[in-house]
Amino acid sequence: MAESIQAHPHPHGGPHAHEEPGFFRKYFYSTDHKIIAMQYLFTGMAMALVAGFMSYAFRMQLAFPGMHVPLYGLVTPNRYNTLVTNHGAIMVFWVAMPVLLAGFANYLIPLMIGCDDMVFPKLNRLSYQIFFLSVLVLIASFVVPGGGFGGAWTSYPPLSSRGSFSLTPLGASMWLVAVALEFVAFLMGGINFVTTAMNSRAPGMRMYDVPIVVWMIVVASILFMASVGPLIAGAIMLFMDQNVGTAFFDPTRGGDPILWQHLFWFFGHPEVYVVLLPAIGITAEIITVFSRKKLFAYKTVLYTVFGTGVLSFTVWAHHQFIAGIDPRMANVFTITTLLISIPIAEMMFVYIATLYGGSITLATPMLWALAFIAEFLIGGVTGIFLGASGADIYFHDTYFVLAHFHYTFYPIAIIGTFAGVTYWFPKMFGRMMNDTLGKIHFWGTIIPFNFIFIPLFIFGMGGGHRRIYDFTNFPELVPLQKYNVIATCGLLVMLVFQPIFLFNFFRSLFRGPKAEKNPWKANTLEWTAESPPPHGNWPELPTVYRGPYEYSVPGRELDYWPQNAPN
Amino acid sequence: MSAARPIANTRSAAGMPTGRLAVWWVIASEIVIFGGIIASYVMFRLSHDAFTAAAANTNTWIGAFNTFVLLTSSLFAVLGHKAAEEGNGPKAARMLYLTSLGGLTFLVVKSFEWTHEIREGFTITSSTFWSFYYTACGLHALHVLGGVIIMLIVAADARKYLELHRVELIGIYWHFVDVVWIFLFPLLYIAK
Amino acid sequence: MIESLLPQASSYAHRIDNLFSLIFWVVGFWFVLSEAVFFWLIFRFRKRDGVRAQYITGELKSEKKWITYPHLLVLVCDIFIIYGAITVWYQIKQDLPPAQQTIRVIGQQWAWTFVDPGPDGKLDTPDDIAKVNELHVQVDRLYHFTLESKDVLHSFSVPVFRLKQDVIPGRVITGWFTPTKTGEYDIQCVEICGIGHGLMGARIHVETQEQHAAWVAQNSPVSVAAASAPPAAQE
Amino acid sequence: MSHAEHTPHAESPAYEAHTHHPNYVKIWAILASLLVVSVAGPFVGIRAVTLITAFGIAIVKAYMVVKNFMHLNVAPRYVAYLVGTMVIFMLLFFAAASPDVMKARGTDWEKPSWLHQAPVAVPAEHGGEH
Repeated sequence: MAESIQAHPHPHGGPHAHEEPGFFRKYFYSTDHKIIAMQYLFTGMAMALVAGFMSYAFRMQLAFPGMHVPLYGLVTPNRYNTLVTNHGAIMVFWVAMPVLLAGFANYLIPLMIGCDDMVFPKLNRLSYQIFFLSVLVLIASFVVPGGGFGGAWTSYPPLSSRGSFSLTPLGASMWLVAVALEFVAFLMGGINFVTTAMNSRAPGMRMYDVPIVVWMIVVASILFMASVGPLIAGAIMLFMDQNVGTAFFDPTRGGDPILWQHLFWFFGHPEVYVVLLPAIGITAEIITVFSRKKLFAYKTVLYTVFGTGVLSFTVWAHHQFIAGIDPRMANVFTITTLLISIPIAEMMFVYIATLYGGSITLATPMLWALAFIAEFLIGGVTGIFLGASGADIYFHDTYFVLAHFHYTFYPIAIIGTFAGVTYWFPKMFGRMMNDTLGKIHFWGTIIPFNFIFIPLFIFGMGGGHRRIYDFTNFPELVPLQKYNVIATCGLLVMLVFQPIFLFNFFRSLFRGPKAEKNPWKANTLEWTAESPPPHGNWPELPTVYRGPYEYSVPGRELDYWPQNAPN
Repeated sequence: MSAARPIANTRSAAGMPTGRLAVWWVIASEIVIFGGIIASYVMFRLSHDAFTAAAANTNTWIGAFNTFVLLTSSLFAVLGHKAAEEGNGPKAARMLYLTSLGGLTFLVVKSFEWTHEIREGFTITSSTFWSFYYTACGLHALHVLGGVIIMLIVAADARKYLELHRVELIGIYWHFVDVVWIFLFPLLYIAK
Repeated sequence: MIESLLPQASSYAHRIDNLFSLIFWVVGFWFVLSEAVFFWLIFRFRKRDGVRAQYITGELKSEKKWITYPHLLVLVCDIFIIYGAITVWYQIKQDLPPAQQTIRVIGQQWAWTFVDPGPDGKLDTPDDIAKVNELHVQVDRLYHFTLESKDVLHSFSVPVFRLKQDVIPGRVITGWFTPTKTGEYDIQCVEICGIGHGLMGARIHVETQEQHAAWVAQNSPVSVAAASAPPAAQE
Repeated sequence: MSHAEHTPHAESPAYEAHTHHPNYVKIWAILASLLVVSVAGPFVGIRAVTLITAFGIAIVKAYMVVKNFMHLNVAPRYVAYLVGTMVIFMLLFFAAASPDVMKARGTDWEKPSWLHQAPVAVPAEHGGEH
């Protein structure tokens, strides 16, 4: 796949090249938004397997210290650090971002707002190519001399800025380059998403006729563009520190390591919402379709999104409460952090209220969407403990934090993705997935998931702290080791169920029953195109007459009312 | 691969041509990149006396000359935009060539300035001030360089009356690079 | 709740635990309520033949109140939590009661050095006692600690004290604690600091006055002629 | 966010011309003379004057360039809000990060190397005002 970046045309294009581009051109060098979406989706899913395998290796070590992990080997301290660092970084930057933001945004925006492609198809292709390059750099960083970077995904200097501290000089620099390339790719992508969504809506589609998921992706892209700048500046500075010998973050020569933390978290916190919003948007689409209900208070949802977006820029230092920042600042950030619970809580209330009076079918996508709400609520409420500065003194950098953000990121990156993939699979590939296998996979994922992280909450409350490769070195934590064992067993069970999804996915891809245009009887525009939509999406671009959530309108025979139906 | 321009690209529901809208988004995300580095610099500058001492060694006259060069090139860029709107492709191209000449002059002057400073012993590792100086100016110079390259491509098209709207787009970007320098100039050269 | 997992051994441990309990009950109430409503709705409005979904826009005031009131209540709860959080934070981090004794804590890759001022009660004198990975303190005595790092970030954490503070190279950070319970407890480094991060544990010995005096007398280095250089951290 | 600004859209083909062009050469002349003033500022020798001429004029110049050359005055209003928001975010970042980075002595910390000596290899010239 590496050659796909090269610009040479496919050698076997042959005489048919005009109507049907060759395999290479069609799948690796296409400017079609759907193909690019697939590239992002598949790359992201492949990276999820990599990061999932990493979590398997270090969870085994944590439950059974010193064991020879099957398929991996001994988890030494530096390997452990590399594993946790890259597990975190991959899951955030190379799974959640490409799948939820780039993958679904690329696929859905043009289809949902009724146009033929992104406004800048070539920029879109370049965005994926740079992203792919960043994947290659990241993978290469694992095998360079010294090994992969092991200074946590936050990459705090001076540990990350000096090879003599981290002992991975090359790995650290390459990791940083990979992250920076990834940011450049998503800046290009973000500009494309926002511009497309703002400018290219179908005729007749007013602002409040845009599906929530598109709004969410647009706001997420804006958050990303507005927050990533300081971190790009910081990454340049850190790279210079590593390789040129400057001292931006080196306290012994006049720099300041806390500055990096601010630069990082100014991006790092909005980043949570960058990946949360698309997932929450996907949920909105699914629960309205499968409960046959209009979304409760569409405009309120938008206001909560804007509120969340703006507030998310004012809360970042809650990651640094005990990091040596001015203690008085912590009070300000406690207030803003707890205030952000209000729009998010309201968004959850809206979704719960949407179910009222519905006619709920528990198909696989709906199960995932409902699980997203149920599980994300746990992540949301446990965040209050950490945003409250007084309690964070104790909880900072414990497994409580870890369990908390896994209860947010897991619903986002994994549950949200499964919800989206199972829901749009018929549109993406023109075939239906198997519902029974989907449900087995669902229960086999959700139940073990809770068995992984609820014990870790308790482990964190008992003082278990993060990024330790062997807790038996700490006498107080030895009695709590049982929670680690439970968590690891949960993980193993969950991993066992994942091949079911892969089997279902690939079998349905080739053998699944053919999908009609609109198998879920949904309103939004993508369901009026062929399944899968051809290049250009529609023979004639649609015109829009109404909002996206007009389900069960009284007086109509059908309980749905497509956006493009004149009456 | 010369895909035809998608229909999506020709719509403008937000009241602005797509290209211009996108350039404004580029600028928005650039503001925070330069904003991050400038904010960091200002924090250090205000709290370290050593910065003041180090800043005394930058050459105000070279900085002022470069500011003048960029301001003038901006004038050409906007005149090129005016010509493009009047449909005069060759004139727009000429203006863009003059603009990129300004950009190149800026870079040449900058490289002589840096050579001089490095000869005097002020390298990027001399102190945090010089680290910021070279990093911020270097990042800006890369933007100038990128702008010049894109501008030459746009100008070559404009000469053949192709893609005339791009003259304005590259112009907006160029003015932004100019504005960044307008702030870097007093920060690095004047406030001593 | 935390106290069932880990003893409270400092004068402010119970404050953090109480704050935790406060948040737990407030937030737990909301959580249980929303999940209960959520699952009840899924059950109540499951698809049934011949029953069509209702058309509710949620834009009417009578409908919107179902989310507006809860959300105002959330705001009220937030205010309680903010008040509690800031009070506890102020008492522990912002307010610095006068010290009865000052110790120095130095983090480096990958060990802690604890400097006790020794019999004269002053740091940087020849009778200072420097110990690696072993901190001896006296119960019911208000300690100030100054945190220094020789290389990278560390974080000084004593879970039974509910105490945590990052150690930043280039800065000397001061904090305080008063041990209230004798015994031997863990000290952790909770900020990743390189390969040996997982080994960077230490032990804190909270001793009675007599025990502590005996320890000081036994370990004071003046007799061992280590007076030449005050230990560590003089960079 | 900016989305919220636009009115129900027209399907207008893009690239409409601006209605008027100001006299760009005149604006350029003003900018150049402002530049002269900002360079001359330090020669007065008063720090306040230097700062005002340097940064006050930088803001004025930037405003003129953005308004006239980049045509922010004819762009839809939300563009100005967008650009302004980004600047405000940076000010916010500065406000929250500066207490930690800029102060040698905070509420509970001090930076010994700042208090005892000039930090870096540059010859220490304390109190050198400019």
